[in-house]
Amino acid sequence: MRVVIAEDSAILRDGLVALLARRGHDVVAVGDGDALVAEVARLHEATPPEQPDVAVVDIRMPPTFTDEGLRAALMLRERYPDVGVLLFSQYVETRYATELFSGNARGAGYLLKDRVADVSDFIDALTRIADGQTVLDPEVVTQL
Amino acid sequence: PTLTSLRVRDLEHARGSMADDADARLRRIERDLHDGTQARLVAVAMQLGEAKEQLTTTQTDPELVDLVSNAHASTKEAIAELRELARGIHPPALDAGLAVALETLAARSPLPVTVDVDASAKPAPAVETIAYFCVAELVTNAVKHAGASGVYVLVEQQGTSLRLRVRDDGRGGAAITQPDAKGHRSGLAGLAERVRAVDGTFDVVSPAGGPTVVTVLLPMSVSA
Amino acid sequence: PTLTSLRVRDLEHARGSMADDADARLRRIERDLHDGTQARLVAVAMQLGEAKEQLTTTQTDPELVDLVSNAHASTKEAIAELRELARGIHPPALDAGLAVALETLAARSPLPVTVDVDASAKPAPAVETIAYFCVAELVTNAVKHAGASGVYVLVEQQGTSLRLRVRDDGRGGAAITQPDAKGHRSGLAGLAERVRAVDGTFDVVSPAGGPTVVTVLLPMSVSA
Ligand SMILES: Nc1ncnc2c1ncn2[C@@H]1O[C@H](COP(=O)(O)OP(=O)(O)OP(=O)(O)O)[C@@H](O)[C@H]1O
Ligand SMILES: Nc1ncnc2c1ncn2[C@@H]1O[C@H](COP(=O)(O)OP(=O)(O)OP(=O)(O)O)[C@@H](O)[C@H]1O
Ligand SMILES: [K+]
Ligand SMILES: [Mg+2]
Ligand SMILES: [Mg+2]
Ligand SMILES: [Mg+2]
Repeated sequence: MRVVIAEDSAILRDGLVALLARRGHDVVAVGDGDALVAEVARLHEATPPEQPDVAVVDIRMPPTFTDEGLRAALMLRERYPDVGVLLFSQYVETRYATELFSGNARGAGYLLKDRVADVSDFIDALTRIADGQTVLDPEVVTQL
Repeated sequence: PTLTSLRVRDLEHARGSMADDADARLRRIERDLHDGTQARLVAVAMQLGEAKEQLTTTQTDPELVDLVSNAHASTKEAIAELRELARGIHPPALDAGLAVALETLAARSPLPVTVDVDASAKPAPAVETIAYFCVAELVTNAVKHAGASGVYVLVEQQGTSLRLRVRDDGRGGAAITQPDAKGHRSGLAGLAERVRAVDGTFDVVSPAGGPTVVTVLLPMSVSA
Repeated sequence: PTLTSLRVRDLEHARGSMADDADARLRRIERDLHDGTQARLVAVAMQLGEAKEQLTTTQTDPELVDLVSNAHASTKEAIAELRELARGIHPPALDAGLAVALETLAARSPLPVTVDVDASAKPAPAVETIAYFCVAELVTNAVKHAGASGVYVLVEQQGTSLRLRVRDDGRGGAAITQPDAKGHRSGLAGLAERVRAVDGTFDVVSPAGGPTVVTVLLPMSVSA
């Protein structure tokens, strides 16, 4: 898979890159929402196009540390509907999950960051999102 | 202005800066935990998850597998525990506004909670925090004590005040109890004190048989 | 009593309960972090240390050794970082009193710091906290800015006040600067505001060439 990661915490970003690279995936990583949108656009315009299969997007990122990841994710869904999006957060914020899934839940997911601790399950979830399936954290399921 | 009225002005200023400082400090602590310890622990859990998977496929020394599995499990528990602790310090959803935070609170509640927040009301951050913790305690009370089938939360601006109303259809009987011998205030008494400290009002109507309606008025800002 | 004097009494009460609450909340957060997350992480670090030793003696898969070593190192970093964070929230040594806390602070400082605390002075917990953070910032300033060879800290009761004096033999030039455009106060300005908010006084004497003497008067208790 080709994966784009948007995560402002360097320690997590590096960890995710290492984890995915070790399993042979193609990974690029950025540190905020604007950079994510720019990177996906760049990959699309490359010759030949290198469209990512899935983006892993942290919610709280610079500059305001509120919901820039969600904003960027929604923009990706609109402009590049074939790119899967996994929102990846330390907390479950119901409004964000609802916004991500409103309209079309194909190829969208919302997971607590903890889930990366079970590495194969996490990679499996990413693969399913890349295939157009929907992935929901059990904690989100309880809330919706 | 008289000496006493100058004193009032000074005290109002002191109170406002104290409230804002305390709120900002708690927000910063939550942010530091989130960006620091929580992020590091997720990274540790990720590495241990990898190590565990490798060990279980390639290795047979059960003691080693146990050590790594236990460390993995404890790290995941530490993450979950720290998340709850951080939420109690300052709910991160509040950074996105009272409406988002209250919706998240409602969704986490075991009872159906309807939240109606006037989005045009923009109280100061320290006031949003007080409002949030009022609703959190009142919803918890409804769950614990009321035997209610639902809770209704209304937040709206009323002149220069923010008005909260939390209503449940349970058995009634809510009352502000006196602090115990050690001076420990229960939930409602603590809220009432905190609200009055910023010139707000806290009003409980809860006849036997219910319903329970708590109405809280807060100033839009505490700074003088 | 006039309406205004009643208002003064209410405001003094509100301010006192706000200060005490904020202090108690920070103490509780520190305690929770210490007893919860820190304790758990120490256990994880021990397990990983053990796993690492076993791996390096019995195992040759370098990737696995790396994973466990990195997890071990990150856990130790998380513990150290969390300890610093907790100390900034509420220095645990303060629970044993201001004298112990200031001696601990002095011992950690890169400059020789002499601490002289009148042990019979028993300020309220919230006042001890303010006093501690005043001394901490003033000692930090002496280290950062003064080029001093030593710092002398005196804490004594004076009537109903607690009097702190922090003196360094450095180059002088300390000044309370105005908040910047974003309203962010620097160390001294923040302290001065926090001290004044409880009716204390904050006085800086720091001629060019030194020495720098900062004198702080605090009430023994903030509660009215
Ligand atoms: N919504 C409610 N419906 C019925 N009874 C209530 C309700 N809220 C509170 N009460 C009653 O009022 C008492 C006081 O509530 P309060 O929140 O002050 O304390 P608590 O919930 O018992 O303890 P704490 O909040 O400290 O955990 C409760 O013990 C309960 O008997
Ligand atoms: N003990 C001292 N000796 C000499 N100069 C000092 C001393 N303390 C402070 N100063 C001067 O006064 C200025 C203001 O100090 P203050 O503590 O307010 O800010 P800061 O230390 O520069 O930044 P911050 O405290 O926010 O980290 C300092 O920048 C420094 O120039
Ligand atoms: K619910
Ligand atoms: Mg982030
Ligand atoms: Mg209660
Ligand atoms: Mg300073």
